[in-house]
Amino acid sequence: MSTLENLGQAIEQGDRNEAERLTQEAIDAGVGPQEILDALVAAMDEVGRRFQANEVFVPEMLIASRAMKQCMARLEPLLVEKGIRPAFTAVIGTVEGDLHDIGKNLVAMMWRGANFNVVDLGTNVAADKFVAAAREHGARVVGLSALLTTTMPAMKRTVEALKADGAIDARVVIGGAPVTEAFARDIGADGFAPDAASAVQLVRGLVEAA
Amino acid sequence: MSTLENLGQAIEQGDRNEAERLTQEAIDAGVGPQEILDALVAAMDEVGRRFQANEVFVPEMLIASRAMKQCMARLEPLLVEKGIRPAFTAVIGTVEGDLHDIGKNLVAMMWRGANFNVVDLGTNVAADKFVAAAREHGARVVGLSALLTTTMPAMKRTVEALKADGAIDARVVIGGAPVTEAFARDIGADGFAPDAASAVQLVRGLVEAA
Amino acid sequence: MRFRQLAIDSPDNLLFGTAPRPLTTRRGMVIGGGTVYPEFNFTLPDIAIDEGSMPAVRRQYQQIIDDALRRAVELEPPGLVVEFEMLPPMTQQPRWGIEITAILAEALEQAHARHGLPSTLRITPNDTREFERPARMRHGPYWEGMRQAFDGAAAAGGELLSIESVGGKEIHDDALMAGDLPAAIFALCVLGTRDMRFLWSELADIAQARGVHCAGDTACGFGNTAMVLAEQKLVPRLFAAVIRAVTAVRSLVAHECGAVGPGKDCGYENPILKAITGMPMAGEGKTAACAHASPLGNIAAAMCDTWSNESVQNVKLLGGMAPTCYLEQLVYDCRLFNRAMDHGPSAATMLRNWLVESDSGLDPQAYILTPHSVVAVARAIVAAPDHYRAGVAAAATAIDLLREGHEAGCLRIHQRELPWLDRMQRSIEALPESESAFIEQMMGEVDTTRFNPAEYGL
Amino acid sequence: MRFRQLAIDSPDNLLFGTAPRPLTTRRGMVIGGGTVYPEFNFTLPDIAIDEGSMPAVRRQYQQIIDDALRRAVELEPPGLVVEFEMLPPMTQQPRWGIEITAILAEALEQAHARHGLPSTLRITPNDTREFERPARMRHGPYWEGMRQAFDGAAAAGGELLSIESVGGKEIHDDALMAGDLPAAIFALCVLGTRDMRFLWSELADIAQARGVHCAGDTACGFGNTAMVLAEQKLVPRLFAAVIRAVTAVRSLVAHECGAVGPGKDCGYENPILKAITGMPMAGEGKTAACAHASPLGNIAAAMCDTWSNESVQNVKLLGGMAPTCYLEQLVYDCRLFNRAMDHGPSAATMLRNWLVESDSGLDPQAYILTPHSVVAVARAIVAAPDHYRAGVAAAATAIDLLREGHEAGCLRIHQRELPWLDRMQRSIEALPESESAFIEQMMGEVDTTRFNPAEYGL
Ligand SMILES: [Zn+2]
Ligand SMILES: [Zn+2]
Ligand SMILES: [Zn+2]
Repeated sequence: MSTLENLGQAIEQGDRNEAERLTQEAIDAGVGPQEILDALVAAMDEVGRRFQANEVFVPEMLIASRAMKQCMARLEPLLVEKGIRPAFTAVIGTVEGDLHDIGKNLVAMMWRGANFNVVDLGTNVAADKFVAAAREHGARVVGLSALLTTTMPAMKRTVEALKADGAIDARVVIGGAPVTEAFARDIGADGFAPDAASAVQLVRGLVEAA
Repeated sequence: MSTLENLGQAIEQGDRNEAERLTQEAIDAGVGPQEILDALVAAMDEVGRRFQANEVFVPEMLIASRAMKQCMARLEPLLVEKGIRPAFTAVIGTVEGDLHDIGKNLVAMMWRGANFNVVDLGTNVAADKFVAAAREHGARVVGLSALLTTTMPAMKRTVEALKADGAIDARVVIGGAPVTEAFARDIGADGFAPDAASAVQLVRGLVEAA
Repeated sequence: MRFRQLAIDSPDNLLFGTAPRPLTTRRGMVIGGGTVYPEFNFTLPDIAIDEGSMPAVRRQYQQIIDDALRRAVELEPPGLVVEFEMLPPMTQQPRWGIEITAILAEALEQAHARHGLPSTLRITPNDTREFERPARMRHGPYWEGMRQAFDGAAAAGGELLSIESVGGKEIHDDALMAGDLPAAIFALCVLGTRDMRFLWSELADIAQARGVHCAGDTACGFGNTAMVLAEQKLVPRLFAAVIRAVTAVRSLVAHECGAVGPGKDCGYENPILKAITGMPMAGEGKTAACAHASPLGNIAAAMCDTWSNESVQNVKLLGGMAPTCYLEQLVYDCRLFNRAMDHGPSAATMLRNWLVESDSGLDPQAYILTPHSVVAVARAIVAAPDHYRAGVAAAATAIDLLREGHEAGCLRIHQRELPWLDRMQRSIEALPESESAFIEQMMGEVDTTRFNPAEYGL
Repeated sequence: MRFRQLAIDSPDNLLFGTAPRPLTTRRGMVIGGGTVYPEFNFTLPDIAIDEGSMPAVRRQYQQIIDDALRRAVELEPPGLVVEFEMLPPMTQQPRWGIEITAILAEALEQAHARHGLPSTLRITPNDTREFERPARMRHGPYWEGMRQAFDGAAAAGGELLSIESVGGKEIHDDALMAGDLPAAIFALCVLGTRDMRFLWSELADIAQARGVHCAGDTACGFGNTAMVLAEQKLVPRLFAAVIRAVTAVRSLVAHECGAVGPGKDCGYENPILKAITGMPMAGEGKTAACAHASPLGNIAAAMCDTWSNESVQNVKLLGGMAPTCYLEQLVYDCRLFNRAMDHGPSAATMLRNWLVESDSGLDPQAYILTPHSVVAVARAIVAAPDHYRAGVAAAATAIDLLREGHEAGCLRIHQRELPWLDRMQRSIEALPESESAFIEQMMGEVDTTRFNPAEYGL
């Protein structure tokens, strides 16, 4: 097996020290940083697939994600050097009045695994904070989370504010227990993910289509 | 007790032969037909009150209603002679796609007891049939009934058709299990009765206000 | 009268999950064979059904069944009965009803193949004949649509045929409002039984041709209308209770024509049919509160073989889509019944008794469904020479039972209802002995503009 | 640790409707005194709550309670617990929460005066302190709003004070996602217990001043979050089961500070608290499917004293408004429990056992709630010297129980979860003996930017 194959396996198994070592080994062997990055993302995709197939739990995925993060710390200087940057920036947060962060954190983790630049605004985020962050970071994607039915109106307000701002060119995606596809359509969101795992494909599809 | 008081009691007890006899007695004694009619309506109002207070069941009310009908047969020629007519005409029916008639029949019975001229179109009545009947009879009130949630759209269509017709000046009232006040407002109906008993007061109020 | 004696002649032997003549389905569920199965029901939210909305309608049903089966696989019921109760446009345009049957059947097939979940599909087209008045009961486009819906849905994967047939309802509605017991008996046991014989003979032919089962009918439009009117305090509960007993005569005809159960969920007369036929029966009670309130929430479970939620729209609750929420409740209800049964019949009978005692003293309609009452009414029915006399006997027995229950202090009856016991009794004591004399009498009393006697073979 | 021995030390004596220290309410309900009462819950449909919508919000609650009480009067439960669980804006603007409390209290008062329906009102303001991060737990406007909401609602007719408090949740959420049992114990038994002691001492003062009762808390945000994550297959069920056992240590603190029950509905740890304290407890299971799915549908009823539907929005179902539909289901569930109890404790215990057997073999979270497991975990807790050691002991006992249950063939555990038994055991075996050493260790591991130790008295 090649170093990159081994690296992929180390990520999948969440063995962060081994993954870091193999990253360095690949760098030292002159493998291009983009190629190494691709291997990391592919490994995280595989973890995501297993997760979606109920073969692994979040804790295992979290460990893989931490291993990737450790590898990225090694890789980042080289990526910067070559001018390789994440494909795009995604802003994420739980809407105003809602404090639930687990679903939001899970999506953020999976987006990072797919190498999106993720700006996490936390919970109970007002519409204008979403707008400001989307402008500031030139976000291509904004993800809104809500777990309370009572905060669905806040979700609607936030989508409207984002769509009304001419300086923002972002797909707005929503998710959370009370959210349905029909609700997403009603409030003018661009996409809806029924669970965290599908949020990656959703965003990839939307950004490619854009 | 006066003849009219006795007549009222006979109606309330559903004793139709006694009621008919007392009607004739009142006529013979020279009591005015409007006065007799008022006594009958007052008695039916009292029956309606007892019904609403759960003191009597529909069968008892039905018997009272039949007794009134028998009295009206005696009274009608005199009313015609004096040019006394029912206050107004109400058209009633169950909307298209819906075959339930019990609630509708109950409302029709109570309206007749209040001496409205009731035109009953039956069940499964298309919007254009309501419109045609409302025009033909110069209805001041149209009552729509629906028991199926699936026929609520038909109710909406019917209200719209009635409201769109410039030749019709009728208050449209709706009722039936799936119907709510909010739905009535949404579809532009003029009133909503949660049960048959309150349909009389509803219509009296609407027509007076008009 | 095909059934001349009781299949279950002791109240002790009337028990949920247990029928002397159980039904084995294609995927090996044995209904009435010692297990109570959840019977899952659902319907559309408020959307119109027409050519334009059919894609959305299909999506709705697909979502409902996918979501519910995902949860069913997790909860692992011993088997699942799914009822597809059509909405009238789906029977009038049978291809719509058949299409949706196929969607559901396919989902059940996959859940069985992938996850080993046994299931069976009950299909319930509508009795659309009442869409014209007076109705043509035995020919015309409505009847043709019904035939096609049954035949096509049976071919598309429906295994159990059911219907809420309405022959006689055009007279029965007025009888209810008037509190007129003889007219109700005429509607149920003269008109209703004649129509049932026609209808269920036709369905038996379809079932045989398609290799599926006639399951059963329900007097929903009669007995449950009375129950709802009683809940709304429009008619006396005593009257509704007696009507319930009489409806059994009508619903029994399905089984006389070959239906093998399970009788349909909303047929609260089912325990009486079970005592007579020994066939398994569906039931619905508290877990059908989504569809209607009732005074029979627990007692309805006491003798059921499948346990249903009757109907719930596909709307979102906090916990998920309402159909899936109700499926979960059914599964847990059934687990309880089945765990009690694991401990043997006497344990299960204890649970049955608590379910009965829960409701039987509080409402005449519940009292008529105690095992003791059920067997008494059933016995009166099978002893009668014809359906008319069976109806009168059922009513008379019910009145006696209610009177005795009240006098023994086992049944509470509201003061203002009490006179109805005598009133109902007088009304049937005056009836003639022979059906032909009864028909002649009633034809002079009921509103004969509402139906065409020839359509009922009169 | 105030409780040093068990109030109920035999699994045989853990039974629904029966608590050694029952609670008598103002209108004479005796909770835990031989009757299971329905505990009715409801919430708004999807509408914003602000000054402009408050008239509509008031109307909603008025409609909900009027409609439900109309049906309750018909169904005649022996008594009714009504829970008003506020929505966050109603705690932040306490006058809104207090206003609605008054609406509900007035409706209950009228139903009692006119129809003799006994009832009591549980009020559950929100723990809004988490609206700022890191949270101020013991001062600031959020805490002030909570205090006012409790005090005002107690004055306005609330008789039972409850809350779903969240101290420690800022650490626990991450611990759940990471499957990190020591961090969860730190969140629950170091941070959570300290916050509970502060919070429930304050509530005890309010309760005393207002002449009402502290009822209890729930580790909803901890144990039920774990359960939901397990249902979504995000974390192992074994992990959620062990978390449940540990949550009891935290929720117990309410009772150490004077709460007398009934513990709050969604506290599935309640049976453990009941064994320890002897106080009555609320439960919710299958009839709370409107709020969430669970593997505990029946077993959750086995030891409850009130039976709740957790929460349902005021939306229309075919049978009526959803809250009223659910009330009906609760009433029938309770009738069954109470009829079994009419036949004496051994009959009731049979029903309890069937409820337990229904679920206990299928899911570790259910297995932890069998009477046997409950007493074992409760015993481990009261034997521990402090809350930290109690948390570790609860976890260790739970792991042992699950392992034994699996080995004895009484509990099914999914293959891919099995390694978690050893993994969890190793993680707690490595923990230090003293709480101070544990705190020092954990402060080096958890994300300390998320909370302010001083707010927890650390
Ligand atoms: Zn039905
Ligand atoms: Zn909770
Ligand atoms: Zn609650």
